[in-house]
Parts: sequence; C-alpha cells; structure tokens
Amino acid sequence: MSRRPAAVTNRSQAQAPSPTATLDESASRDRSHHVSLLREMTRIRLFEERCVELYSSGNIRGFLHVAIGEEAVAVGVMQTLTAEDAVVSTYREHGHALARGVPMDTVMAEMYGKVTGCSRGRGGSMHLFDVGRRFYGGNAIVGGGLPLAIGLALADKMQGRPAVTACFFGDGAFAEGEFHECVNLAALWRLPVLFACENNFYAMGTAIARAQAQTDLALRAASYGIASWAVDGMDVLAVEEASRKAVDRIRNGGGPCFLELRTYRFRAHSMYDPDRYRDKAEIARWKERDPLELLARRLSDDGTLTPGDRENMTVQVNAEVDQAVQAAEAAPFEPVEDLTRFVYSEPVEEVAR
Amino acid sequence: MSRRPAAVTNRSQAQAPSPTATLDESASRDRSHHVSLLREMTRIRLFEERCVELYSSGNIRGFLHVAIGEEAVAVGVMQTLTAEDAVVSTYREHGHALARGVPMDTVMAEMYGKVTGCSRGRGGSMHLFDVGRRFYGGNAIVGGGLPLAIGLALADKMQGRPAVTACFFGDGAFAEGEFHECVNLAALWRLPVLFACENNFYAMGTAIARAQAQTDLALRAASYGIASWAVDGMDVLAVEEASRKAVDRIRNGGGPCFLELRTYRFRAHSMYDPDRYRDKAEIARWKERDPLELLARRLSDDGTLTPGDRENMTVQVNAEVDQAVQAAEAAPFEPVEDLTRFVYSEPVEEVAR
Amino acid sequence: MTAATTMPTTIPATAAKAGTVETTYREALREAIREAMQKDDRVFLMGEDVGMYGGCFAVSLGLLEEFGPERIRDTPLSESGFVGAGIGAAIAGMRPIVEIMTVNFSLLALDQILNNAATLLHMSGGQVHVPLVIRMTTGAGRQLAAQHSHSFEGWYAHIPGIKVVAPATLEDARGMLWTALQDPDPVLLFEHGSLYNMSGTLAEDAGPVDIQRAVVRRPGRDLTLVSYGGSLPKTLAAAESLAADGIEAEVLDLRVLRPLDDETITDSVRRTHRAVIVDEGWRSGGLSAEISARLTEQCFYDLDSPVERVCSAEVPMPYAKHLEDAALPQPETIAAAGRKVVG
Amino acid sequence: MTAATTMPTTIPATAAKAGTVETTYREALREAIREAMQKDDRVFLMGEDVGMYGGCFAVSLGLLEEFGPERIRDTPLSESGFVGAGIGAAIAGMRPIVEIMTVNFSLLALDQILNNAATLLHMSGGQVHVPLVIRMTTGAGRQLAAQHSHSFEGWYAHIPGIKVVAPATLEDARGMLWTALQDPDPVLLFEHGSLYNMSGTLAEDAGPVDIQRAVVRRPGRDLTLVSYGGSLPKTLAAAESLAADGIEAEVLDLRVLRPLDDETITDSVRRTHRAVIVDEGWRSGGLSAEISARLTEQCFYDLDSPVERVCSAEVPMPYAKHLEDAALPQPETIAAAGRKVVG
Ligand SMILES: Cc1ncc(C[n+]2csc(CCOP(=O)(O)OP(=O)(O)O)c2C)c(N)n1
Ligand SMILES: Cc1ncc(C[n+]2csc(CCOP(=O)(O)OP(=O)(O)O)c2C)c(N)n1
Ligand SMILES: [Mg+2]
Ligand SMILES: [Mg+2]
Repeated sequence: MSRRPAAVTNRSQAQAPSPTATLDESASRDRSHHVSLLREMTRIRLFEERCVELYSSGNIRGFLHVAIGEEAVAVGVMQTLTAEDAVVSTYREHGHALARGVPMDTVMAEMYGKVTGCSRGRGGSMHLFDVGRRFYGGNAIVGGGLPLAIGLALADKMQGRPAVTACFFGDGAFAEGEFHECVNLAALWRLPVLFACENNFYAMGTAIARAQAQTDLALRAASYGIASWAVDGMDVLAVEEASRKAVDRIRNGGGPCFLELRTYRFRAHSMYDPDRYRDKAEIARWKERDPLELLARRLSDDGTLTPGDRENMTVQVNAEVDQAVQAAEAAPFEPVEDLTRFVYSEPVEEVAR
Repeated sequence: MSRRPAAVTNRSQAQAPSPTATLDESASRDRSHHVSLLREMTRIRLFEERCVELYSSGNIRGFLHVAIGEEAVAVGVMQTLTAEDAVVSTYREHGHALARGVPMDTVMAEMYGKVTGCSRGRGGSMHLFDVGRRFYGGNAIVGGGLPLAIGLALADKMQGRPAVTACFFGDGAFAEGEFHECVNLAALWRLPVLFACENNFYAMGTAIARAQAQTDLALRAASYGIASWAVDGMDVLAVEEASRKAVDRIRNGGGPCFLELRTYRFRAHSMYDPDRYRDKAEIARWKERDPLELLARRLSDDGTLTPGDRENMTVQVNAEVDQAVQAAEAAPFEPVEDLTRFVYSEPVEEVAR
Repeated sequence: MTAATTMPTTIPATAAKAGTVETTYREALREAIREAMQKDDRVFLMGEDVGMYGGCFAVSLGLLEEFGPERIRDTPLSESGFVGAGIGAAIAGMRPIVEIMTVNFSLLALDQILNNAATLLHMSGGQVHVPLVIRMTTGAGRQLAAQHSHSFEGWYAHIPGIKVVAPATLEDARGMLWTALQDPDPVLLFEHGSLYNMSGTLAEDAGPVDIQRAVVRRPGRDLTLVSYGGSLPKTLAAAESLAADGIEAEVLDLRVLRPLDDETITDSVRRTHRAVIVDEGWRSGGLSAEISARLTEQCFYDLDSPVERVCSAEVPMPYAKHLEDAALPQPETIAAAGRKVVG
Repeated sequence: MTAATTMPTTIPATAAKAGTVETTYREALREAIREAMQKDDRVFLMGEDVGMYGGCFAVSLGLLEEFGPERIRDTPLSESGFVGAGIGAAIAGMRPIVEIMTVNFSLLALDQILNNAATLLHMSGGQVHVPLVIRMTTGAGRQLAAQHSHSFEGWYAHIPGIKVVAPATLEDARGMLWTALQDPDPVLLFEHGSLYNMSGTLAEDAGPVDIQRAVVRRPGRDLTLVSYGGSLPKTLAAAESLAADGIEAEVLDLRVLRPLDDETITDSVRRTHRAVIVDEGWRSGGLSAEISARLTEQCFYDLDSPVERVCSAEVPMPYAKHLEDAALPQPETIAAAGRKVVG
C-alpha cells in the first residue's frame, strides 16, 4: 500500500522534522490497525446516518450537523492522541466524540435529550462533553473553542503534564479574530496545541474563495511562525501520519502545529440547509474519494478485508447503533425540577474536587 | 539628497509596481516641499511638547498619549492623501489630526474640553474628530478603528468615489482579532484601504517580541495576499515615498496595501507611565534618528535651510501654539444643560442631511 | 425626529382597508428588505450567508438573484469586522442593513456596537452619524441549546445611542425596517426565531410603521400584560385563558425597547392598576426590571398590587424540550401571574 | 458552597482587633494577589501589561520580580484570546486571575465570558467547572471619556453562571480575591478606578471575606441608600449631609452584584420604608432597575414612597470635567433623592 507522502505538503517556515525520524511506521503497517480505522469511520458514518433518520422522525431536534464524508479527519487525528491529551471540538462533533471514545449510547442519549446523555440532555448534538475523556465539547460559537484549547494547553504546560490539546475547527472559523489571537498566543508561548483545521471548503453556503483572500490556509498559518501542513483529509492514513508527526513535534516541545485537513461534507450543512450553493458534480467528484471506500478498497486490494468482513463490520456497527437507539429511547428525561441545576457548581461537587 | 530606497522593503506576495513608474518624484524633489514637511513635523512636536506641559499644570486631563518621535509617520502619509480621502486614527492622534489639516486651535481647545474643540470638548485627546476633513477620530479601543476604516472604504467604493481610507494603528493592535478580520475583508473585497501600522516596537510596556510570535509584521500582512512594505518610519521622505506608492496602487484598483512604519516613541506611553520597561540606551539610540533632526540635517547639508531659517520656523510654530493655547483658554465650556445632546441625532440635523 | 413621527401606529391586519395578501413574518421581512433596496440605492444587506445560501433562516432568499452580490453581500465569519464595516459604511453615506445570524454571535461584535456605533455621535460632538440597521434573530423555543437561544434585546436596550425594536406582527415585520433605515442613528431589529413561520394576512399596500410607540394588542380593564416579540402570541393566549375566567387583560406590545414608550405603558396601568411583564430575557437586570422600576416611579400610587414579572429561568438554555419549555414563559405561567396580581 | 460561607461579614477598619497598617485600595488588591500566589501555586495572573509595565493602574507592580514571567504573564492585545485561555486553564486545574485593563475592553471578550465561562457547566450537564477570576477596572471620574469610563458591572450581573463582586473598601479589596479563587465558578471582580488611591488602615491580619452578603456601612432609620463600589464614598457623603438636615439614612454596600443579597436589602427597607438606589451604571435596564423591581416584589406593602434611582446620565461619558461631573451620581444628587423620598 502506498504511503502517499504527496498528500502531506509541508508549509512550515520552521524546519520540519524528517518524516522517517518522527513517523510511527509500525502502527500504520499494522493491518489490524487499518481495519480498526475502517471500523471507527464506519461507526461514525452509520451513527450519523441514523441520526439523520431520527431527525426526520422527530426524535432528534434542534440543529443537527453531520460530518458524513469527513470521518477520516476525526479518526486519523484521534489515533495519535493519548488518554492524557485533550480535545476541543465544534458543533459538528459526533465523529470527534465517537473517535475519542465517548460511548455511543451516551452520545445517542444526548441526541434524544435524555439524562443518560453525555451532557445529561442539556447539550444536544452541538454540545457533547466527556470530561473524563478530556473531551471538552461541543462548541457552537464558530471559533469559540480555540481560546479554550490554548488555555487547556497552557494549564497542562504550567503543570508539567506532557499532554497535547487538539482543537478542531473549520475553514470558516479561520476568518474569526479569535483564530488570529489564539494562534499567535500559542506560537508565542509555545503551547502544546494541535490546530486541526477541517477545511471542507465551505462555511455554510460560503465557499472558501468567497471568504478568504488567501485560500491556502496552511500557508497562512505558517506565517505565524508555526509548523504547518496541508493534508489529504479523505485519506485516513495520510491524516494519521501527518497528525502523528505534528503531535510528536508538539509533545517534544516544538510548539503548536497546524494541520489543514482538506475534506468535504457529503451532505448539507445542517438539516435545515437545502444546499443550493454547491454544484452536484462537485459533490459527486468528492464522493468518489469517500474516506471509507478509499480505505476499504486498499484493504480489499491488499487482501486484508474480504467483502464478507466488510459486511460483518457493518452488521456489528449497526447493532451498536441499534443498541444505542434502544437505550436512548428507554432512558429517562431529567426531572424538570432540576432545570436550574448546573448554573452554579453544587456543594457536593465542591467537596469532591 | 539620497532617495534611501533601502528603507523600503517590499514584502508583497503580489507583484509590486516598479518604483520609477509609480513614485511621484517631483514632489520630493521640491525643496519647499521638504521645508513644509519639516514645518509640519515641528508643528506636531511643539504642539505635543506644550500639551505635556499643560498636562503637568492640570489644564489638560484624562489620558494623554504623545507621539513625539513618530512625527514622520503622520506627516509622510498625509502628504499622499487628497481631501476626498479618509483617515481613521488612534488615541495617539494629535499628529495625524494636525497633519491632516485639523486646525491647531480646535485641537488645543479639545484638549481643554472647550466647546470650540474639534469634538466640542466631549472627546478630549483621544477622540479628535473633523468630519469635514474626513478625519474620523480618535479611537481609544485598540484596533477599534480598523472595522470603521474598511467600512468607509466600502462605502466609497460602492458609491464610485476614488477615495482611499488610511487607517493608522499600532504594533499592539496587530494582535487583536479585528486586525485579522479586517485585513482579510479588505483584501477579499479589494477595498481602497491603506493599513498604516505604526510599529514603535512597544504596546504600552510590552515589547513586540513579547507580543508577536512573528515580529516581521510586513511579512505577516503579506500572507493575506496584499502588497506590503516595511518602511523606515523615522525618515519622512521614505514614508512619503512608500505611502505614495501604496496609495497610487490602491487608488488604481490594486486593493489594500499594508505599510509597516518602523518608528519609536521618545516618551512614555502616556502621562501615567513611568517607562520602566525600556532601556535608556535604546531610547538614546532611537533619539539619534529623531525624524525632525534627520530631515533638518539633510536640508542644512543641501543648503535648503540655514540655522536662522530653522530658528524662524520654531518661532512661528511656537506662536501658532501660543495662539491656540490662548484661544483655548478664552473659549467657553459647553453649557451643562447640553449634556444629553448628541446621544441621538437632532431634528435640525436630520433636515440638513 | 425622523419622518416616521407622523406615521400612524401599526394597526391589526383585520382592519386593513385595501386588498390583503396571505404572507408570513419571514416573507414580510423579505419584502421590507426588497422594497428598501428598490427605493434607495444606498441600502445594501451584508452578513454571513445572506446571499448564496439564502439567509440562515431564509429571510433573504432570492434577493441575491435580484440585486447581485454587491448589494446582497456575503461575508466571512468575522462578526466584529463586518458589523464595524457596516458602521463605517453608514458614516460614509450608505444605508447598510447588517445581519447577524443569531443574537449570541453579536457578542463578538459588541465592542463595535457599543464602543463605536452607539458612541461616535457623542464623542465626536455631534459630527458622526451612524444610520445603520442591524438585524438579528433572537430567542429560544427550537431546542438550539445554550449558545443559540438567548434573548439579549432587552440587554441591548441598556445602551444609550442605539434604538432597539422587536417586530411581533406581520405589519411590524413589514414596516419597521424602512423607518429604521430613515433613522439617523443605529437601530437594532430583533426577529424572534419562533415567529418566522407565523402566517396571516397583510394589507397589500402595507408599508412603513412608526418605531416609537407601544400599542394595545388587546384591550382589557383588569390588568395589563406587557409583552413584545416572541412572547406576544403567548401573552395573547394567556389573556384568552384569563378571559375564560372572567379576567379581562389588556395586552401591550412594546414594539420599541429603547426608548421605551412610557406613556402608553403608564396609560394602561393607570387604568388597570395591575401589571405583569412578560419577557423572554433573563429576569435579573433584564428589560422586565426596567419596566417594573418605571412603573414604581411613574405610577406607584396607582398600583393595587406589586408588579409581577414572567421571564425565562436564569439558566443557559437546555436542549431537552421539556427543560426548555420549563425555562420559558408559557401561556400558563403568564396566566398564573395574571391571576396572582388580580387575585 | 465554598468555605467562605462561614466567614464573617467584612467589618469596618476601625473595629479591627489586631495591629493595623496604613494602606491603599491598590496595595490591598496587590497584597491579595501576592498572598494567593504564595498560598496556591495553581494561581497565576494574566493580562495586558500586568508584568513588565507593572499593571496599567500599578496594581501588580513588583509581582513580576517576585513570581516571574510564567505566573505574572503579560499578554498581547488579544482580549478574547487570553480571557478564553483563562477559561481553558481554569478547566484544566489552574486558578487563573485574568486582568482586563478596563471594562470597556471586556466587550471584546464577552463572547468567551458569556457563551463559554458562564455556560459550560450547564451545557456539559455539570461536568465543566470554570474556577476563574476576572478582574477589571470600571467607572468614570477621571476624564477618560466615552471609551474608558463605562460601568458595566451591573450589566454583567444579568448573566447566570457567573458571580459579580465589587469591593468598595480596603477590607474587601484585600479579602474578596481569595474567596473568589476558592469559588468553583467564574467570579468577576470590579475595581472602581477612582478608588485605587483610597487610603486608610487595615488590620494587619486582614484576610478573606465572604462574597455573599451586602452590609450596612452606616445605620439609619429614615431611608435606605443602596450603593456599591465607587459610589459608596459618595453615598456616605450624601448620608452625612442628610444627617445635617436631621434625616438618618442607612447606607448599604451591596458588595456582591450577582447573586444579590435580597435579605439584607429588604431587611433594611422594611425598617426604613424608603429607598434610593445609587448606581454609576446607566439607568435604563441597569442594576438599579433590578433592585427597584425586587423591592416592589418583596416589600411593596412596606414602601411609603416610590423607590428612587440615582444613576449616570444615559450618555457616553464626555471628556470635559463639568460635563462628566454632571453625568455622574454626586453626593448632592443622592442627597436630593433622599430628601425627595423622605419628604
Ligand atoms: C460566531 C458564529 N457565527 C456564525 C455562526 C453560524 N454558523 C454555524 S456553522 C457556520 C459555518 C462554519 O463553517 P466552518 O468553520 O467551515 O465549519 P463547517 O460547518 O464547515 O464544519 C456558521 C456560519 C456560529 N455558529 N457562530
Ligand atoms: C482593546 C484595548 N485593549 C487595551 C487597551 C489599553 N491600551 C491602550 S494603548 C495600548 C497599547 C497599544 O499599543 P500599540 O497598538 O502598539 O500603539 P502605541 O500605543 O504603541 O501607539 C493598550 C494596551 C485599549 N485601549 N484597548
Ligand atoms: Mg467548513
Ligand atoms: Mg506600539
């Protein structure tokens, strides 16, 4: 299987570490690892497809943003993080949460607004949290997670922990002032932050060229004096490789890194979006590079995965999704008397802290 | 006299216009023009030195930020603007106002809080306005003038006026999110904006290297895809030359330009500042490049200005300052009953609009 | 004052004289933008996804095709930048309509709104006028959770130098924009998200309405229910249920949150001697507090019982429907407060 | 609740038992920071010019030398970025003190304060605690004009999820910070610019004070003057001048603006039956409105006259001294309001 190094373009002004020195070749050589990548992406895909159905049937409400087509980004990056690392995400974060290990049934229960949800039903699709897994949400203010992320990294650094904070955000968020402030701060203070920019070429209906004077985001990020790479975000192996390189560098005190993960959402921005602004042919072209199919084809080409294996995987994952839906449906709502809880911390928690 | 082209470093990614084609050589060749530049800088210098005295004597209150040492920036840039162009400034803007042609006595009256002041005494040192001269203030939120400036430019462009908006701001403002948003917007929409960054290497007590991960601001600005130059901001001729090049380019539809005008404030940030953070030797070194003395030396070397001429100039300018002080002292305060005026527009003005 | 001062107060659709059309709040807003764009070429609309996408709540759908990308101007995600650009453009002679998708995001632009738009006229000694209109969606009720459900219009009403309006009817959705555009000062126009689909009839020749007066939407003698925006339908429903109990509530629609129309409010309360204020904003320090304080100041001796407030629970809005419902003013809670002040 | 619940209410310096020291509000704030840094190595101070410059109002002068640049951390001009970084750092186990130079600039960080700091605990279903303290300078009186003179502490008090405190005395300047740092939720601490030079004596062993209760700073039977922060000295002066007329005013110092200590306020008003609220914020929709509304709700039948408010004129603050003076609450205007409610 080819390593596709061309998929990673080095935009760093600083000198990049030699790929052979910093890449963990063994992991990606491992066939079972590749199968697990496919399984993770499949979990996200099938979970989100089910969510779309459940939205249509009215079981899920509010805003629902799925990342179908972008699964390789979440799964590739998460491979390179440890349990001590932290993750900050967006409102399009089911994939990040699942790939980070947030149990599917707590995520589904959250979609249902149930008390068993990972945010007790208070957050919904846009606000998945799991502090035990250092998954700090779920932020629906575009760019709003960036300052949090540099703060988490600052605290880790000041407390001498070797953790890295991965912060996901979109091409749209790149235009927000907070991006500028945070990349500069991270670079200035050499904070252990991975800026994982999911460039899906649109912010709602606005194509990147209509939002950014300079659309080469990796180049732009490099101007802050940080290491920066553009990556084929449809190729989970390329994402993992680039992210591992970046995370190693960060963990070794190399300062923050920026990854421009070029990807595409196959569906509309949200369930409200009639998707008037994209060319059908463009969507079709990107679908040819479906990250699940890309990997599956490789695994079938090199004999790792038979059609039966793939079928089995789908069945298993669908069973997991079914189970999550059943659990969510069976779960209770939070009592309405608890409405005003969690505005301020509760005494019992204070004692436990 | 040497043209000092080395003082202008081209940082543009875009192709820069050839200097010979776009620079207005005739103006800077004109000796009387050079004398007028010295006079303008002297006006600012002596005005501000007087303000410092008046602050100590309690006639001026509030915050007072002088730009002593930075006069070449204001004077050089203003030479290249027409009456139709617009200016947006900062809280360190006496020099910008005076060089723009706001009468000294209205500026001094404003410092005194008198109704004859250019903002009727409501603004004070930080909020000088003269809409008739398209001088839109005087903004004391660092970076706060940038969005205004791009809006002025947008309106000019939409209405087919050939005007350029010059926006002054500091190295400190460069770190604000608004900078990022506004440069991108200006570049994206090719707005006629001159971003005139007064890099005096400090934001209050914070040296630029302690605030910016990448201190080459012209390089950083170029990453937005706009033409960008670093300029010796102590050399008024270099400033004028660079600004003329930039303004011509902007006026001809070339999109926004960025000038990093490298300068230095000889005095503390404000009258409250004990200036603990700068090395005395550093200050002394920069004072050797006093923009007034630099130009005066040249004019004396090439025989344009005799010591007597210089002395005369000082006397005349001092007389202008004296006159402004006398007028300010004699002027009335606004009646206190008028306190709540100008929160909303008044009917009579509405009719006149 | 603006030309609008002489215009009649908005009247219920049922009283319309000319022919009527079926329309929605969303369409009425769109018609208002379209008309303004046609009548005045200084007017343009700017904001995130107002063009190609058609507006995040489809208000501006079709306008890009009609007016082109210069005047229906999509922006990057740069709230402070483009709101400030609207201020600058207004100063330099345009009449911008800036759209902020949701009131929560407006916090990113609050520095520009407060420190510049609201302040420039005063600190320039009367020189710099900012004839800008900013539209935003406000309010909860659609399970959008804690970062998309706030009601800050009352909070904005704290700021001198701006005006704040909140259309609650088709007439006002159709008519407030033009009047706001004629105003020489910044006007913030809040559209409640739950009203976009509200349908009804509107006079064919519906046009500009004043942005100065509150109006009585339902007359009554026993108590005054003060309301506005997305809470108006709920308050009218509460009045119906009170009527079933023989309590006749007068329902006021504030329409304009800054400056408040004290006269209409006190006129009503002087007649009914009892008041309940309904405000989807948080209670503490909200608009409801201001109205209560003014009633104390202006008609203390007319009040037969303490002024009551029905507001949102002081929580960031939860996603789950039962919790969101419990957090918001509802016809039942409004009616209960009405019974309390009467009882 | 925090350990502070059991702590005594702050008491006037004159009653101090141990030895006393001469100090200023500024020094007391500095001592509080210093002590917190010494006692808890999770505490650090972050903001513009807190280090090399010594703090824009010299509060943190000398701390850089004592604690080094990691813990006295100068930031670039990036209010949203570094306030948000403080939130993140608090979540991950630090106890940051973030300084925003002046409340006006905090608008640039309001999205982070409201949409994140105040909201994360709730929208995470109780998981994400934000033990953050944000300090800022507030208020007018120094001719700093329209972009440096606001009083937004009352406006901030509208936001559920945060606490808002305003030290008006040396004891509180010295003692509120530590208690705020022990709080598991975000606390905003507002220092009035006109108080920094206030001097007086403080107990040598002055330490933490509660951040829950309002206190009576001057007892009186005829009316209650409710005040806080920079208005407290003016209100006490007004009480003296009323006393000269034989009117005994009770002066309350709110200390904590969110959550308000209703009990102490209503206790006093139930005794005096009359109230004037003094608040440097703008009047419409300010904190003064909330207190007035609550007095109506909680002691309507105890009130002998309508609650009055003395606030800042609703103007962006002008530079000229005579106009600024006229815009602000002054002892004379406070006393006049007092006479009005008594008279
Ligand atoms: C501050 C802010 N502005 C606007 C929005 C509305 N909005 C939600 S998602 C979105 C597009 C974001 O695009 P991008 O960052 O590229 O992420 P993507 O949706 O493509 O994953 C917009 C405009 C918001 N949530 N927050
Ligand atoms: C948003 C904001 N933050 C902080 C301040 C306080 N402040 C005033 S001037 C200044 C330094 C600005 O530095 P720079 O932009 O380099 O301009 P200079 O003063 O050097 O001319 C600071 C921090 C402010 N006025 N506005
Ligand atoms: Mg995108
Ligand atoms: Mg500077």
